[in-house]
Amino acid sequence: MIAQQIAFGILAATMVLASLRLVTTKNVVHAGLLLAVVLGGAAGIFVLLAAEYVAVVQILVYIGAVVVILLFGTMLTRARIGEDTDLDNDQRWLAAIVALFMLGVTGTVLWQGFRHAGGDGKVHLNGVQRAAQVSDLIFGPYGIPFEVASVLLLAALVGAVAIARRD
Amino acid sequence: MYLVEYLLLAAALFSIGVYGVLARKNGVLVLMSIELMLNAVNINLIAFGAFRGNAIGQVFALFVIAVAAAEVGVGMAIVLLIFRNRASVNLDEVDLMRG
Amino acid sequence: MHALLAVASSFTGPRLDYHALAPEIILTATLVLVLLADLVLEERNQWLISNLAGIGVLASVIPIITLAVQNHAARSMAGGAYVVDDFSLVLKALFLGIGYVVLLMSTNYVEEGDYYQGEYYFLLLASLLGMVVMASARDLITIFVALETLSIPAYMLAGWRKRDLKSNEAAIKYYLLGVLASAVMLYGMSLVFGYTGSTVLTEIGKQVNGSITHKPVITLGIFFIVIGFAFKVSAVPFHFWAPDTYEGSPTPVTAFLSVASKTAGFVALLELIYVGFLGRNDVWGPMFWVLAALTMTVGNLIALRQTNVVRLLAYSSIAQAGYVLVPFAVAGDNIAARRSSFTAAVVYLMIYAAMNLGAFSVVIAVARKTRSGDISSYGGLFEYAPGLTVAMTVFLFALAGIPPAGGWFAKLMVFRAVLDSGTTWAVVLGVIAGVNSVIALYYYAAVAREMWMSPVPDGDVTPVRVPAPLLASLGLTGLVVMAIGVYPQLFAHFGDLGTLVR
Amino acid sequence: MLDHAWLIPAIPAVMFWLILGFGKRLPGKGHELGIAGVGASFVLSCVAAVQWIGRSTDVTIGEGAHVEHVRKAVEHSTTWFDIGNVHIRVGTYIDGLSVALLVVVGLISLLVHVYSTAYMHDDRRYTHYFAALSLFTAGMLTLVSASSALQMLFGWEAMGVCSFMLIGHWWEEKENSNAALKAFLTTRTGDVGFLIGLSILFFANGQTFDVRVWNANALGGHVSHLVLLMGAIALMGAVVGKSAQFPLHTWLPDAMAGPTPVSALIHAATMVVAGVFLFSRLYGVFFTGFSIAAPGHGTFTVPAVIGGITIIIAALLAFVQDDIKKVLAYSTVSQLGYMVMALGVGAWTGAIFHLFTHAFFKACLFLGAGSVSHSGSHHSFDMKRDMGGLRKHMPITFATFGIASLALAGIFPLAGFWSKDDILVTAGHNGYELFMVVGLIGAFMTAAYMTRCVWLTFYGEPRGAAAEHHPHESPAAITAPLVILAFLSITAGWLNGFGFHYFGHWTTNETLVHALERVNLVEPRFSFPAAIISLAVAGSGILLAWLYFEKRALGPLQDLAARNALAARLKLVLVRKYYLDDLYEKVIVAGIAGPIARGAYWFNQTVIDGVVNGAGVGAKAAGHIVYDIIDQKVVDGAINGAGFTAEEGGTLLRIIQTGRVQQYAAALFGAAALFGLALVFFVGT
Repeated sequence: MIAQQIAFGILAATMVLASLRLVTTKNVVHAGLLLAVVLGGAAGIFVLLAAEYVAVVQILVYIGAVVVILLFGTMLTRARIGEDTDLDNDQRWLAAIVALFMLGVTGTVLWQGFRHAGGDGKVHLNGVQRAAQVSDLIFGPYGIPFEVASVLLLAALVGAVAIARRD
Repeated sequence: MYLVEYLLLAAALFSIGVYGVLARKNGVLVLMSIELMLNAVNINLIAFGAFRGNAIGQVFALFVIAVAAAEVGVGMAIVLLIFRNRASVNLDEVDLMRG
Repeated sequence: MHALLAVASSFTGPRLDYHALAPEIILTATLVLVLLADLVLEERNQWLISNLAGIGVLASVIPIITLAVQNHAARSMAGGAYVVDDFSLVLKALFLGIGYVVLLMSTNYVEEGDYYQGEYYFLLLASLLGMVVMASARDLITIFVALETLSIPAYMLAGWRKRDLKSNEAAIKYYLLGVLASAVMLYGMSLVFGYTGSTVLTEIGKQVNGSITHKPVITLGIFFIVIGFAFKVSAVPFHFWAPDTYEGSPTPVTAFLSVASKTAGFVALLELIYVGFLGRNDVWGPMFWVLAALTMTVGNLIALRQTNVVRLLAYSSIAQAGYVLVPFAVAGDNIAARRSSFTAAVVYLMIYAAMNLGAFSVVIAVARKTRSGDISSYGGLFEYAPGLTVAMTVFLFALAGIPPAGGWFAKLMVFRAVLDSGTTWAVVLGVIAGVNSVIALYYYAAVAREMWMSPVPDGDVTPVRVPAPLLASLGLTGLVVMAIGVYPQLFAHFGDLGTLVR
Repeated sequence: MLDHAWLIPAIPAVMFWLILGFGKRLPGKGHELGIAGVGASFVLSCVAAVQWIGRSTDVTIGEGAHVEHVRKAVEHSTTWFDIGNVHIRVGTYIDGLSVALLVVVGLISLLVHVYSTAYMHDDRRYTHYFAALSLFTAGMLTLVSASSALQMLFGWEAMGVCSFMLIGHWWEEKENSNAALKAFLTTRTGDVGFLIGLSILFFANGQTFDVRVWNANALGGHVSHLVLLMGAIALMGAVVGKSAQFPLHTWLPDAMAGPTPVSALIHAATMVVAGVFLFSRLYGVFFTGFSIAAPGHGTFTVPAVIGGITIIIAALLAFVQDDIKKVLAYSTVSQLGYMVMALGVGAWTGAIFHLFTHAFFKACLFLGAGSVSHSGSHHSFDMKRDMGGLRKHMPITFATFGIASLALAGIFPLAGFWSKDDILVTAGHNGYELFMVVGLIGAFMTAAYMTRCVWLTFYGEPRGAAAEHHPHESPAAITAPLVILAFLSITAGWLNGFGFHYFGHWTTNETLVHALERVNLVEPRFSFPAAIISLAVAGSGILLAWLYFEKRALGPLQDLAARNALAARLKLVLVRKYYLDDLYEKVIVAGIAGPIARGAYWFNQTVIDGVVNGAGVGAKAAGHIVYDIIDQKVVDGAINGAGFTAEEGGTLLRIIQTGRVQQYAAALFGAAALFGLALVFFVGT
């Protein structure tokens, strides 16, 4: 358990630092790579929580596809590779206030609500479901949203091509 | 491992994402910040799922991942569209309509 | 290997009720067909696509009718996550009806503009599918997927005039705020799921109404979820996107967003409130009260200052959403109010759909000649388009709630809900609604005056040629508005859907 | 016919659609259909009236000296729609009141239709005009025959919309369209009261709109007095708006912008009396709500006060008008004041009877004014500039106008005498002496201003258009209605005069008898002393005005306004209509609606953005100071205040720009966090 605690600590610290850097860096390409780090960290968290299937999907879809899309987008929009001074708008401080306020509200509520959740507030992994159960659920009770999601992905694909196509 | 640790991590990521969405002018960076927020939701879902001992959290997270991929694709297309017409991806210049 | 096989053999596929799912299946088949037809058909045969889409939408209504006449008990699938009952049938029919009218409005608009036709209809149908699914969704995941399915195609449709900077702007504003609202909503859903351990609304309802009472987590969860839909229905202060997006989008898409998408948001709210969170009216009661009061007032007051008719209708539809929020605010007060609020919301949505779609049909028809959205360009419309003028007057008066055009009945139902509740707060809200409906009259009447009593701005009185599909959409909506207004019995029963109200 | 009364409003309603659809293809361009429809309605109304009179008085109410035999109202209704378990019904409720109104509306509308064929000849929107007239008539007929208050609202609103179209018929002149909008919006302001009153009474009476039930419950004491008072006050708002009572009377004179026959129809005989009708139809509610049955000397009720004020102020305004139609318009307002006051003092029959007689002579006066402008003054309505001496050229118009004026002034034995006398006597009898005096003052003023009007139009030397263009008598389509109406102005009063009291017997109903029974009020009989007093008052009004104008007598008063500053000031107040319009337009509309709208707009543009930006700028400035201190670059920052360089000044200006999506997003998250905090804090504790 201690090992897991340490792993969580390292992962969490990495993710928070990387994401903080992500929203402040002056280099768009760095931001993309930092995003990959955060998402990879999240995959690690999933493994810690014994959701290894989701972790794999996270790496495949997020890091493999989303980050790549974003990096392609960065290049297509001819962002400067390297330092760029013009990435933030003029409401940085407002943004910081709102974000901190949000964190304050959610953090307090979560702390109060789950500090002692389930008696000791700990996550016990022995009862955790494996990939098979996940697939049973997806193709069972959640079959309808699954099929609908396929239409959604098709629509996003077709629409995005039509929107982004040069004509 | 305490459940609340995961939740606070997620809350922190969500708030950082909020900051990024509000403070970044470059459209691509805004999209990245949105991904941070959605990822925070996923951590919540997986942690709660593990805590509750059922797989619904994981299923929910998979749906979120799929939808997020679609969203980011569409968002990228719209940002590209704007770039093509304006030669810029600065969101604070997009203010033709107001009032 | 054996272990894997063992797992596989233990899997039992979901039992699907194909009759109940037939509307969704037909709609899906249609949208695939539309996509294929777009690939196959030559340029000059592209007009077939809109007809194909229209036929598909109408065909999806058939199973709804057969399901309705069977008078079957509610068909529940996937452990209560997907339910086909009277409520969902009526709402599905409403969505498909709206979809069909929007198709009619789009036909010439898309054909004559420089647009991708096949993709346009494909996305419209995909969005419609999301709405139809939403009407049956009784589960957080299904609601989430349905919401995204109806939203994501709409983001792109808003930007469908690709070379128009305003349309681009409409798309990015709608997209960004939409995604942010759904992120907040998802966060709320994760909290609710975490607290109850379930995503099915009935299950959540049991837990929420039972042991947990005053827990901040569930409060925050409910609130964040509602924000996602408050955005969808453009409730103040989550409305900022709406005027800009409505103005910039292609007009049929604007009609679609302001009616269908908004209705879908309200449908989801009805499901969530009535099935999931009924016991927590201490959370959503005051919230909807504030949202309703703000939405009506801000929407109406800003509408007074508008000079563009689409923007005026945008603010007007914000204000209309405020009236629909009124029953939500009073729904928790007692059982009578709970029932009449439900009826009021459903009936209001149906009537609102007809009158707003009608108003947008006129806007599209007039813009074919004037190429302008300024209210001043409606001057002397009566001179050269008396039919359109009469129709627009009917729709405007319906929106203002003047009998015998349909809107009065919707407002009557809302006031009935308020009076059924009878609490001081409810009555105050009713008074706010009353004052607002007077304010609203001023800007509706201003447009009417422009049409009836101003000179034609450029003196050009050549008649407006209204193509047949647009004429059909005008006729349909006008007929419905007048029919409801004169004989509300036609629609009154659609609101009495006890299935969600316990 | 009493059982099929729904046909009466239905025929003109159908004609509306037929005229819209086929009117333009007909040889007469649509007036055939309109006349046929309204004519049929009128004939059916007369049949209904005959049947009603022939109906046996089989309901006996009261006991002892107060026993009354009344006819049972004929009610037919069917379910209109259900909401939940509540059945809303629609149908007809025909009693003496409805029958009287049906006949009046049918007749006046028919005459106006005939008159319009000549008056509106060659109008560019001739067909639409007749369509609107038909719909308008249908609306009024629906109102008077309705069995449910909700149904009444339909007729009420249909008339509002039609009056909007008809008043603005010649919208090419901005003034006319403004008048139309003003009429529509002003009456709508009162209509809010109607809606609120409907809602209150709907729930107070166990979720029904049935007017019979409302009256019965109100009189039977089944509804609490407070609720009835609230309902009555709300409905009074509707009456005040529609029947142009003080202080919402300002729209009616402006509404003279419509074609003259429309003025006759809308603003003399039908639409404006809709408020009075509502009052008398729901008399039980008002009677109990306003405690009209409170006999005692010096008492007053809200409607009586409103009506009384309206009588006086409108009559005063009629003195300073140069436009003949405006004189008539203010006269209408004043006479409506009589009706409302009468209802307020318990003179139900008097009010209805005055409504009945007033319809004839006021329609005659309006149509006469139209005839003068059509053939005598070359489309001018200005009495001082373009009329005078017309009696020689237009004998029929003059004679009928004169008769109607005398009737309006209340001269024996014409119609107005009987109805006005009835009101005044009842007011005095019921203990409302103050209002009897007000009524007498009003009668004096009425006689005087009508004399002024007749004198300026028909006597003296021809002026302006009356002298330059050759005045002649109008065609038969115009004079025939005038003669008919003049005849009725002479005779209609006898229905309830000379001790006949036919009208009273025909119109009386259960509601009324119950109301009077409960408090021992009796509809008084004709009284000679009172008649002589009111006749003397009216006669002196005519005499004084005549002396003033014809004989140039009363020297000290001649041109007083020109010589005396105080008189001039008072006259200005009247000319400016007590500054009420200024109050509404400049203060209320411009002063409240404008700033509110601007305020909301400003709020949206400035405060929300300003908060966003202000927070941003403020925080940024603060951040700079901190940053500078930490980085020990104090010098730069301190000298430039909060660290504003020129560049940041530019930023400041640019910040004011709006329409930026991320500010919207900030509002979204800010509201989410704030609302969330508030909810967690308030709900969670």
